[in-house]
Amino acid sequence: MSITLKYFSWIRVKLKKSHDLIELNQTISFKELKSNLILKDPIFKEIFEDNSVKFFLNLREIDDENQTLSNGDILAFLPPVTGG
Amino acid sequence: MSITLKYFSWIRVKLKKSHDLIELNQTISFKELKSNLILKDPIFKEIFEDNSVKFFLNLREIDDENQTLSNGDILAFLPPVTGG
Amino acid sequence: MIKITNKTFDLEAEFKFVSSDTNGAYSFFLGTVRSDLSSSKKKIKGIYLECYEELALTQLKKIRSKALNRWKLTNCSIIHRIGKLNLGEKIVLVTTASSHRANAIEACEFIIDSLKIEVAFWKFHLLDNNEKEMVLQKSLDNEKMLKWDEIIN
Amino acid sequence: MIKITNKTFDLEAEFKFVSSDTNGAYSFFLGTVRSDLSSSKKKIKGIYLECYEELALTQLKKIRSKALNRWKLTNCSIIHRIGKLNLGEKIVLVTTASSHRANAIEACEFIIDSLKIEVAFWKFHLLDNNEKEMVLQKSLDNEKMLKWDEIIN
Repeated sequence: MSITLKYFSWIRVKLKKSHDLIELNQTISFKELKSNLILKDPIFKEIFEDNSVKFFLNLREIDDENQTLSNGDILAFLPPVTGG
Repeated sequence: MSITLKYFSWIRVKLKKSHDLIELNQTISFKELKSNLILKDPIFKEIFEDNSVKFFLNLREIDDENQTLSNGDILAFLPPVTGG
Repeated sequence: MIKITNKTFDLEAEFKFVSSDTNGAYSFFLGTVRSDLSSSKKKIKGIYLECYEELALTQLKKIRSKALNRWKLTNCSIIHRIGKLNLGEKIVLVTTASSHRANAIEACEFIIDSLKIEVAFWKFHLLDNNEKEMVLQKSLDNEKMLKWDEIIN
Repeated sequence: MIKITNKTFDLEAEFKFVSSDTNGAYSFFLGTVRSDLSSSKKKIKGIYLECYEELALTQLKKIRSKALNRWKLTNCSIIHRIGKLNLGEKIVLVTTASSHRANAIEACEFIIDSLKIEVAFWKFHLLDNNEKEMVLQKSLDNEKMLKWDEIIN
């Protein structure tokens, strides 16, 4: 299954890309995905330790870290917004 | 000396005119003018008894009934405003 | 800028008059002629606005100065129509500009609230058969103005 | 109506979209690019607005619905620019329409306050040499939003 990661603001700048498509062999939780990403790139440690960053799965904020991810899901990384 | 009276809203409608030029032989106070006007036309009794009506002398609200009137003065009769 | 006029106005053009790179935040209040029933339950066809122009200009200038000072506005304009207006037509536009939005918004509300109970305009509803009906001041508008006394003084 | 666009807009045209004889009162909030110093004290040449468009549209729809219900608005529109903007350019316009002014004004302030801290837009200051500097969320905006929680819930 594949999941799209979308990066915004300083996360996009730091990762030097706006999105990633990741392929997985089995269903995982958001919590497990976080560990996987940190192993791949230590920048994700900084992102996940920043309490101001919000995570939206298919346009809804994640409120349970154990939520499992499905094929085609879009997970967005959102620093504090500054529009208007 | 002459004084201009300006009438607005229901006062203008009731008096069927927007202004009056009155000629006086001697200086009088606003209070005396009121008595004179009531003698001339009983409609003025209704106007002066209505606490919501304000009187402006040369664009300033009258706060002292004993204020004297001078030649060229403009005295305006203002019902509660309803603009905006 | 303060303007009392018998002509309509364009929002974009009025914005340009107060716009500047140093502002950042603008608040506008626009009042228009609302299709409604008069106090005698008749259908309103339009309104007629009477004004004591010299006095209204003086009063609006005072309100504008108060707002500029109290809310540190960078600009402020007030336009008010007089004469005969049809349903839907613009009556009044208050524009406030500031570097910060809360100031612009609060000042704009203060100005329209003040104008409604302090400035020499009188509204008449135009009904069928050329009948005119005087609009009465709303007690709610008076009460709303009282709250500003604490803020402004 | 909700619109996220890389084009500028005209206030009079946007007013026409929400205008109706039954409204009477309109409140507008307009935010523009302010010439200012960045957090590193450099002169700002413009801004760049990033957006997660699908999410921002969903979030704006929710805020708009809340405002329509809570303040009994007759109409409401929100327009927000994205992309590169020069000094003085319009960023955001919130328009609320109601039969009574206090509702229109309060709802308009609620919407812009909500947008500032809830909707997926990110601002960058454009400086000399194509340098971009991220704008930080203001703690004041967060505090301001807290007061609405009591009103809206």
